[in-house]
Amino acid sequence: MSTARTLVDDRRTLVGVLGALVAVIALLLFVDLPGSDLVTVGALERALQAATPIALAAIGGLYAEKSGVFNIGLEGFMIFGALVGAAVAWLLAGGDGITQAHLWAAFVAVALVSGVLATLFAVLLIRYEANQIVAGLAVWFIGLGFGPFAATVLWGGVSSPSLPNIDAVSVPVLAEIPVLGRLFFDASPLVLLTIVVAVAAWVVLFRTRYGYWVQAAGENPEALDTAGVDVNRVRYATVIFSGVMAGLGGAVLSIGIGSGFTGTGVTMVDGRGWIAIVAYLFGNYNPLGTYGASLLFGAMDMLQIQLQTIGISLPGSITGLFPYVAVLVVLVGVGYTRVPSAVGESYDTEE
Amino acid sequence: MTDTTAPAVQLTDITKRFGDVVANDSVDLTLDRGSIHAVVGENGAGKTTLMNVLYGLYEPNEGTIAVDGEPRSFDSPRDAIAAGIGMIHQHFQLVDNMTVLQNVVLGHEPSSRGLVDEQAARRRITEICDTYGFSVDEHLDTPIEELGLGIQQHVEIVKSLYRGADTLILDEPTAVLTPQEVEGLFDVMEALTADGRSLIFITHKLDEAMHAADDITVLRDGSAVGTVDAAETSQNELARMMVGREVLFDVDSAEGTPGEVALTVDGVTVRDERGLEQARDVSLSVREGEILGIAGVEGNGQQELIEAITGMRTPERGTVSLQGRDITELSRRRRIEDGISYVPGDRLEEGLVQDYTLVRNALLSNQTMDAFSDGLFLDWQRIGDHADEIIDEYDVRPRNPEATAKSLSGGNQQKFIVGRELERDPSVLVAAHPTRGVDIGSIEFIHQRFQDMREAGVAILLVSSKLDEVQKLSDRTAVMYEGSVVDTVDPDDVTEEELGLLMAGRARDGTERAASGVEGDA
Amino acid sequence: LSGGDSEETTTTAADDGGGDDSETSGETTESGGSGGETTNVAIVSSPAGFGDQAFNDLALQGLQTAAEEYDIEIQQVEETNQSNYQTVQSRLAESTNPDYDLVVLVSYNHTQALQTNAEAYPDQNWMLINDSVDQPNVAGYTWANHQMSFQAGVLAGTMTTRELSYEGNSLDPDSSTVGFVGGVDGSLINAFERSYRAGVEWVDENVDVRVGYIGNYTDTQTANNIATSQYDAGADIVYHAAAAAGQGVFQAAQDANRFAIGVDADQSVTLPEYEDVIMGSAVKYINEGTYEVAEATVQDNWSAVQGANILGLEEDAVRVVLGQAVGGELPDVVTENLEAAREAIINGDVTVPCSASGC
Amino acid sequence: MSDAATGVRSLADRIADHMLDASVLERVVIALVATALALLIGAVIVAASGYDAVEFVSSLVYGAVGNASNLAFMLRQSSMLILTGVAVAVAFRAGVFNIGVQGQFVVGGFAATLGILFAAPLLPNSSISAVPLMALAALLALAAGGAYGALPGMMKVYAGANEVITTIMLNFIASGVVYFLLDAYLRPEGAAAPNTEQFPDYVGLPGLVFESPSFSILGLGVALLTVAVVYLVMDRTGFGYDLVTSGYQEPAAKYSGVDPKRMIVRTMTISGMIAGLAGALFAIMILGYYSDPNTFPTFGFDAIAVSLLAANNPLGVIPAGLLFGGLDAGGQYIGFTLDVPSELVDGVIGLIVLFVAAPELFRAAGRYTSLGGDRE
Ligand SMILES: Nc1ncnc2c1ncn2[C@@H]1O[C@H](COP(=O)(O)OP(=O)(O)OP(=O)(O)O)[C@@H](O)[C@H]1O
Ligand SMILES: Nc1ncnc2c1ncn2[C@@H]1O[C@H](COP(=O)(O)OP(=O)(O)OP(=O)(O)O)[C@@H](O)[C@H]1O
Ligand SMILES: [Mg+2]
Ligand SMILES: [Mg+2]
Repeated sequence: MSTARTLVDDRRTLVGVLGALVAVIALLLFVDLPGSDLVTVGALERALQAATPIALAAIGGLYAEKSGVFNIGLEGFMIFGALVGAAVAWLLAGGDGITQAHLWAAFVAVALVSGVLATLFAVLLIRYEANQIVAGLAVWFIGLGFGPFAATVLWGGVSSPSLPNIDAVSVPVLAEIPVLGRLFFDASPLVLLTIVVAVAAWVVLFRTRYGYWVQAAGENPEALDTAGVDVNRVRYATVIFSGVMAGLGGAVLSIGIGSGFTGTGVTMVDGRGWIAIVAYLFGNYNPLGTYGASLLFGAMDMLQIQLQTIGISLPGSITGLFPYVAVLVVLVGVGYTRVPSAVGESYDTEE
Repeated sequence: MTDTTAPAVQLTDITKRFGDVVANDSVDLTLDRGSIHAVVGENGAGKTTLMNVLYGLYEPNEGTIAVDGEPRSFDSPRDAIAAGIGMIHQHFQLVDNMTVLQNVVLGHEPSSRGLVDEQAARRRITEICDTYGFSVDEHLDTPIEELGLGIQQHVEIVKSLYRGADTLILDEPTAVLTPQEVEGLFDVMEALTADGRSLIFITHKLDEAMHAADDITVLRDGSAVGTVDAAETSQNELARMMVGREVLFDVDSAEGTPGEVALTVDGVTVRDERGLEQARDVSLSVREGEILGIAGVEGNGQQELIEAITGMRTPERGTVSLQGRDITELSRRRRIEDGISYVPGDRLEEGLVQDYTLVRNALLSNQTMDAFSDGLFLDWQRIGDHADEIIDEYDVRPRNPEATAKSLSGGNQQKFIVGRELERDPSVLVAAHPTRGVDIGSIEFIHQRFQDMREAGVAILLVSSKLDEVQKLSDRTAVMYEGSVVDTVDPDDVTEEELGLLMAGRARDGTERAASGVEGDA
Repeated sequence: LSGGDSEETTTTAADDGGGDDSETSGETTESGGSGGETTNVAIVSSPAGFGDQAFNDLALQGLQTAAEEYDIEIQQVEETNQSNYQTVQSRLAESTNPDYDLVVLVSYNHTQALQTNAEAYPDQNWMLINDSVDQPNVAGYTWANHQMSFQAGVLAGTMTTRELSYEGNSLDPDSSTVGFVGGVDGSLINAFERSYRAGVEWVDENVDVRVGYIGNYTDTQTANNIATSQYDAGADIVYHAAAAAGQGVFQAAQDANRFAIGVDADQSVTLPEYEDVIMGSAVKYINEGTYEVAEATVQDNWSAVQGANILGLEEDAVRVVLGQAVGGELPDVVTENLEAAREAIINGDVTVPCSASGC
Repeated sequence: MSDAATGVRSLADRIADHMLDASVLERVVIALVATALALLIGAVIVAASGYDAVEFVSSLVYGAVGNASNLAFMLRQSSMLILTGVAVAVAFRAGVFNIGVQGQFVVGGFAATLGILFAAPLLPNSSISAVPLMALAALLALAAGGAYGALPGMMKVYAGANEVITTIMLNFIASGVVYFLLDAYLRPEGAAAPNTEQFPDYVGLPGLVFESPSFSILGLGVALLTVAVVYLVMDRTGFGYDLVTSGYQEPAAKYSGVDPKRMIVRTMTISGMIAGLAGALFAIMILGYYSDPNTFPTFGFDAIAVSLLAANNPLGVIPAGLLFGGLDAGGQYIGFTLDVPSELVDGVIGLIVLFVAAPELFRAAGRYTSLGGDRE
């Protein structure tokens, strides 16, 4: 049985996310657009893809914040992940003929490298009590600097050459199911894996002892400490997890569904790490709600593309702002998120 | 196996230092199996520190701990818990937004196939509750934040028992309870010892220690002054041991000579941030030179009421008037300027900025006073002088205006706040729990100041959950229960027991009041 | 994938610009010491930066070609903040070690700053790509983006109603829809879009053109999504004007088994992994422009290049080249239409909307 | 008049006191060590990547202060960073995380531009108009920046929307909308670039000390004056006390008569106003026209680093702004003199911020090497 609290939270989250989805659909009906052209299976498929990197980073960030550490550096970790994924795949293959095995190996490498970087970050935050907002911003700056720098060293330019990505997996019979088949059974395995991760993250957070510890570490670390659980160990785990997840999210962008690393401007990650933070806030720290919110942002992206495709003539520079405006509308409309009370405070057992 | 004749806990020569502060100075303490051992002492005497050492939170600099005759050293509470020690902290160690069940099992979750086995947990908790008569199992799926402090405390005890504690440490468990709830707690404590468990009971209240405990150890300035048999000691002896001198228990409560009505509250209803009606249709008035006490268990609307009076909160209905002038719509700042001083119940969060020096804190709530600015700019010189004055007059220690507020002990913090608020020459003083967690010496001092103010014609509204304080200071006592004033009495005409009944929502003769469905005590 | 090592083949321009660059300057530093009259050229990027596989790289490539023939030392300056162009330009103009003989400025983002600096530093020669400043020391080079995009439209408009099949990719003759993916929705790329539309309509008024803008020139993922959305909506062929992000369009074409048209360079050559979907590319020979100006600088022949040079179909400076793989499969009508359109534009029978530099 | 004199003297005393304060001293040491360490790591990376590390560092320094024009460029960047840094500091001090300085800066500059472009034709076309035009531009920038800052403040107060997120979103939105308006309505006929017309010649700050078309010592003066005003307000006025108290401990501020909601909105407004003023300075002193904000330097983000390096102390923003301005200028110089990619400097700045965020790290190192004092 679910406990009352999570039920209440779940319901509020669900209501929020569903409400927003309904609002989008209602908007479409209201303005009497050719809905069938607008909401195509392809668009939904792309929305799922677009949601994937955001959801991965968001679930990681959610765990960190739930345990009391605001990892505002998600964007930076995503940049590192994107770069390392592209670089490892490229180096493993010796620059050419990158195979699926190389790509999967690169994902493993991303997890390892992000894990190492996140460990350093966690030591600064936890052991040396760094200001979380500042250190997180620093990770972003560092990513923006060293990401393109490393690309230049490797490839002679801030971007990688065009790289292949993970093949879609088609499940024989299931893929034939009308809409769902194409969405889930003839899709990138990363899309499916992310959904699995979201469900697993929910189960772990609300149904296992580790999940209880994570929640307690963020809400009342002393209570956890006096229960004999090492608060900082819990926090190390979540911060490292968040770094790894954000790194993987970045790798999804570069070699999962994208085609290499782009290092110009704000890099190819392009604010998705920030959106990820909003996604878990909007999901009210519930992994499933967070996935839903990520999907909503993916859908917003696709919506503006579909609008362009069917010729609704809004200037591109304005439709491109849809997701950001959506974030504001969401936050203002549902600004209820309850931040864990110990977020941002370091925890010392003695002294 | 454990030696059943050995004491449950034996602390020998425990010394714990924090930098230069010696919080515990070679303290000995013997807790006999199946007994209740009270530890008393002034603020900062080292009680909590000693218990934290026993619970594995602090490592002692010197000394040994033996549990059931076996020497132990605890690196963390986990070790202590494994040795059968449980602690109910002064501030509850509960996770507000997790449920009772999750809180009880935290750190000791029964798991099956990787998931927490809620059914098993439920069964165990119900078992414990049945054994000792707790009603905690009725709220297993309720988040802690939705429960009252009394129940929360029971959750804490159940939590310790769930972890298999044989020895329970209760750090000031009665501070937030009604007299009836205190009796209920004592019943639970008795049931626990009858079951062979041993208890350490920390308190400031000497009568409680004498009533509930078998042995009493007195700490002063980090050292154990002595251990006495509860049946053979007296309040005066204990007080002398604690303070190191005689303490007068009967401060003379000279009758004031009330003048004009200074503060009137008429039909005020206040909601809290969750939108719940906390104070309901409250009317009362305070005259110049009068102390009106408001008694009541915390959470019965007193806080919301005084916030409506002091301008921290806007009432939903009703009016607040100062000297006959309607001030309901005035901002907090205007009310300060118009002469309402406020000693808040939450001194750590509201009364002082912890990271500010005392000088900077002297300006808090005085920002717009002409005395401290030369028109445009603040005059830090004068503010500094004012801080010195407060420190002098109110005996704030250390006498260092550059010390940060957080470095002061609770009692000294409180004296500073009282000083700051009284020095403004208010016409009305609202004070919430002005002596909570404050040691006896400081209590005496603060009470005296209140009485001086009364003499000087200030109207004082005193909210306190300490009955003795209300009884002693106030000229009239209003009792609040579930948001309403259930009765206003002359403190000389009622006993503490009668007040306690009123506070629990009953008429003075013990019958249930019609007002609302009332949860009686056990 | 085609043979050869991918570093060499993916982005000719980028590789020359980056990987080999340290070598290049290393060499020239030595040759500078060897006594000859070394010509120093600096090139400042546009906000897109080098490695864009578009005009920054092409411009650089032209200089590098020149450096192979003449004693030229190239200093590459990547600066992506427009507000810094003022200073970068003046710092380069003031530089005495080396004293630059020519400063090449990529893109119109430099125009405003150059208006001040061209006057402030009359002795410094400047080349401005994609705009011009009316000063004797400025050589403005603008390529007729609109004309080449019109040509791209002709290619797309001609093929969308025809049959074609190449290595599993095909056109749907029943659908007469084509697509366009732009970078930033603004005057510059709007010129590509409108001219492309005009080209499509010039062939066949009934063809539907789907349009989408990415919002930047870097997000390949969004480019891919837009193109896929257009293929879903029936587009056979998608033309992009999105610099580096355009790769996403080719990727989408491969996934949809449709075709695409590249831009700036012959992308079936520069991105051979996509040669099976690249039907053709709208090419502008920026490299020839920078080569020309570099050569004129070496030969002290500034007057030949000074002023506003608008290079279009007439000058053979822009055109549509057919893809190296797919091109051979295209029917002759394509070449015929392209040529007819070219002539009509040159002799004024057809007016291409917008201008070389924007709309 | 003597009032003012004593005011100044006691202000000077207080500043001196602050500087001698151990925690300030420690702060300075940490900032210096963090910078040195970050540069060292940068140099090691440079060397590891096969470039010349010594040249890297010496070019960095030369690019910042090596000659008059380099110095002018550094001071120009520093002026912007000091202004935006103070904008950030005001908000952070009050406990409000205004990450939206970049957007407020963009909007402020845009408002200033509109003022100049629309009012210029109404005024005589000569230098008499310069001062009124620039004053108008500054006022509009203050108003627009303030309003754009107040917006997330109100979102926070009335809807509980986390300001870290809303301000980041508003940054994206500011750039997008300003770009759109600029490209659609302000681009001169026939021009390709999304730039407005050039401002009239007489609009601009005189170079005075430096002969740079994009830097005037007056710009630095504006920045320093702003710092002084902010410092005075924070340290010497009741309002400043309220603001700082809100940042330290909101319940205490509320207890003392501060309306927390109004304080948040006010703080955001002031922060936004300063950011807006920075935008006006950017448009007038640096650009002389206005352009696509997506191509602007990220002063608003770097300002966060500046403010943090200064421990959100308005006075500390001055040295921190100078440092980052120097890194910026040095970085650009490296970009066009060495082959070392200039992104490296951005990474080094990130490292500085990271180290500054963790003073404990240096305290621990200090204890370990027994160099530092043993605090706590
Ligand atoms: N973590 C700590 N760091 C430094 N000093 C401390 C710490 N905890 C307690 N002290 C000091 O140790 C002394 C004993 O404090 P302790 O909390 O044990 O007193 P107490 O008897 O529990 O007081 P109270 O009645 O107020 O709860 C005090 O002087 C206090 O200032
Ligand atoms: N880290 C610390 N450094 C210095 N002093 C401390 C520290 N932690 C606690 N103290 C001091 O220890 C004393 C008692 O601390 P504790 O946390 O037990 O509060 P308390 O028991 O509620 O005190 P009081 O009853 O006086 O309010 C307080 O005076 C507090 O200032
Ligand atoms: Mg205590
Ligand atoms: Mg930079």
